[in-house]
Amino acid sequence: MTKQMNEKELITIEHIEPIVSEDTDYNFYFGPAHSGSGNFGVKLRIDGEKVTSARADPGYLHRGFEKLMEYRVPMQNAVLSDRVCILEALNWNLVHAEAVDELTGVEIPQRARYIRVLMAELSRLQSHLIWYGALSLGLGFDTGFKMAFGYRDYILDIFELITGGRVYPAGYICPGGVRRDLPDGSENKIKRVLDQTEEMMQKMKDFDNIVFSRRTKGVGTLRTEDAIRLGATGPVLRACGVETDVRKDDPYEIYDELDFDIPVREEGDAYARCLIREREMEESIKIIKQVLDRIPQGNIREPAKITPPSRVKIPEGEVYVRNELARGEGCAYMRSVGEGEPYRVKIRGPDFLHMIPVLEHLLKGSQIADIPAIYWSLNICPADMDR
Amino acid sequence: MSMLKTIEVLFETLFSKPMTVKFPYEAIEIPEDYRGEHELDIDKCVGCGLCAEICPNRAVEMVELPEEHKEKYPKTYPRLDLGKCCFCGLCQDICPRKCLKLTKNVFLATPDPSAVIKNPMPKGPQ
Amino acid sequence: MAESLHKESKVIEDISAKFKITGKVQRERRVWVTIDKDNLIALCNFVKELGFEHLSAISVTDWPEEGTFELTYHLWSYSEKILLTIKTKLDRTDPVIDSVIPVWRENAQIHERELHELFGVEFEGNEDLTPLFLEDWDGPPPFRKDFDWKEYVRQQCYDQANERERAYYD
Amino acid sequence: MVEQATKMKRLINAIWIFNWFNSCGFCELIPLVGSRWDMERFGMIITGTPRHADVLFIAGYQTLKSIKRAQVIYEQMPDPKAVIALGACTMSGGMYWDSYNTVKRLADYIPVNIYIPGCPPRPEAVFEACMKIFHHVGAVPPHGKKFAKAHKG
Repeated sequence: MTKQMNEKELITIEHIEPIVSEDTDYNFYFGPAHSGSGNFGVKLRIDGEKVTSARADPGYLHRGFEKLMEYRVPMQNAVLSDRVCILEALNWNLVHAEAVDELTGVEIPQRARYIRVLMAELSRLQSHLIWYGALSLGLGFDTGFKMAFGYRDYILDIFELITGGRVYPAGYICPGGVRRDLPDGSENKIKRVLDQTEEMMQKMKDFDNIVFSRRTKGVGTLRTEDAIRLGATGPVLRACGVETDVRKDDPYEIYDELDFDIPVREEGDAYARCLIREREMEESIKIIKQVLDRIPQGNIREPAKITPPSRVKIPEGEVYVRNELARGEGCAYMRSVGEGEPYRVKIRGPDFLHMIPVLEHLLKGSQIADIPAIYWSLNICPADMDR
Repeated sequence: MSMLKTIEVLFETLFSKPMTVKFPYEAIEIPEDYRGEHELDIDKCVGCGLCAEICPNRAVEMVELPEEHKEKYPKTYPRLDLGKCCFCGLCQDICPRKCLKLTKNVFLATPDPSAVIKNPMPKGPQ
Repeated sequence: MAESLHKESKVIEDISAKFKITGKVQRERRVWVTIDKDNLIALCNFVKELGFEHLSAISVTDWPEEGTFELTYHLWSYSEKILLTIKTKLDRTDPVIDSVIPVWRENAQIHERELHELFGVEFEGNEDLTPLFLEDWDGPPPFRKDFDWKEYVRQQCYDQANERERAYYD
Repeated sequence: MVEQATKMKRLINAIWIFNWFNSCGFCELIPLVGSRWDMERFGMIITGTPRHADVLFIAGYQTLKSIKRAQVIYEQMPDPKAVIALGACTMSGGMYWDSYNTVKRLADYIPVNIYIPGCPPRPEAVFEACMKIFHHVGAVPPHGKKFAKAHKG
């Protein structure tokens, strides 16, 4: 059978052209539908296994948040404000409520301040649990994914008990205080959930196995001056050795009366960011316990009744609020000219800078296999980037 | 992680109760003031329209009742469009007479969107 | 509260020594400074040396009656722990200002790119002002005050005849 | 009509889902997939590509940019398919009714089999909707002007 083939058809090694280096250079779209977060794409230029350049492609969730707030009164804006970043709704409620409170200059009752910090810290805790679940899903470690989202559900039961909604508190932290009082018996329910979260964090430490640390150690390292130049904030900056936390440097609500410490690490790689977030969960639990012991009695909202939209007036002025969210520093600039609706609201979420400058900087020169580790170690949420 | 640790965690989770809530047979208890489907007590309602004014999604609209109830309920009453509603409960908090209440019912799935409009109906025998 | 404001007023003295500004201390850790557009870059370089190395946000407020855009640069200093806001005004018809990229690299670049797309402000010196959020959007810059969203949405998506969408036409 | 229903009947015990969650749905999908509600008890599994999916979960508002991808995903899915739209934003624009960049009615772009009001809907409501749709499947034509005519043919 082989004899009939003449020499021409025999393919010899020399006939196959060698793959020249520029052929291995191609585009790759790190697709919009991720398993771990909202929709966000990165255009990668890849040479063989290495990413040569990355360019973020945002805009899937852009709904023009800042202008929507110009059409609504502060109470309606409070309901709107927890949809800025869906994973930490109450923290964004706090940012918006503080901006309006500083403009109106109203004196918040002390009990409302304590409840606000309690809910913000619970929201930070569940946001860190989402991060842990999304990162382990990205690394293929499904046990951590199922466990983290399972334990997060207990915190959602607390939200449901206190605010009436599982995921969206619907403006629970509203301008003037909070919308509802803590139902009685919620203190020990919260304590039980904290014990369950501690039990989960103990498992998290047991799970700190080779796969997890091997894939994140030395990956996506960010130097300190790059971090500050690119605008990284929060855990990403604390992982590069800068000891800064908005709750300590620019204290708001009652954070100056609570004692908690800020975890800081030097390495600046994905593993350092993971360790920082685990330590931050312990700090949040410590804060919640302190707040639970010291909640005073009293009413919960300065103007107890909701004033109808036609008679709401925000005094003239401008204010800039900075809060420490789970992801970093979330800020809001609010300008009012004395009408019921704010004249201009500028919201800047931490992920606006984490997902475009920092992510593009980190992905450049990394391996394809490390993309998920870098991507989810920044704990990104495209909703507060696109706004 | 040493092998002993793995076996210990294995047995620990093997014999502990799974955290799954088997939905159709068992369900977690929804707390008292959960923000679910609305319920309007039409006798107490005075038709002031505050709920229609505060609603961020414009889901509440003040409409008259059909002919046969007009003489008993002359004013305009809120019609709730659950397709637009974000279940924030602002209408429940602002109502001066406390006649609009959000219940615990969440099973509202419908094939056609017009079935979720809740027209104000008197709670009569019919 | 008042006695601890010396740090903030010291910042204002340092700046007003070199530049013609009107500054005020709103509360502790909040300093607001207004300057005209021409020596904005010189002021930015100066405050960068003062320690304001984190550019928190750049925002544009649109004043159609005055015909001006008001740019606000919010800067945070990790060492002094103060937030300085620099405000400048620029003409609304041809909003051109030189970019602060030389001072705050990529952080400023992405903020300016967003403001270029949403307000139409031209930043000289910023090469990459390509659209950021919107894909093939040919309308006016959407965040300007004269582009009313309610009107736009009523023409594009809703019709008054539909009984359910009547509520959107107040 | 009938043959479409029989095709869908095979779908009932193993429902492979592709989720195109824009923002709200994502934070309500996690409890569904997580171990507390665990939708895999019903054979509902999240697949990576639309090619393997029978059901398309669309949740949250869709911007003009993301609705293009959603349509491409809908066309990529093999034939016996259903679309479940979660949340008020798919029915009527919901909270972003006056936003210039969001899609107000999902039915203009993708034929939707069942809507679940709620912002976002609870996991129980999502399970109940899946039960509803898969027990009398085929009898319900997909909602949507453009596609309803095609369905009658």
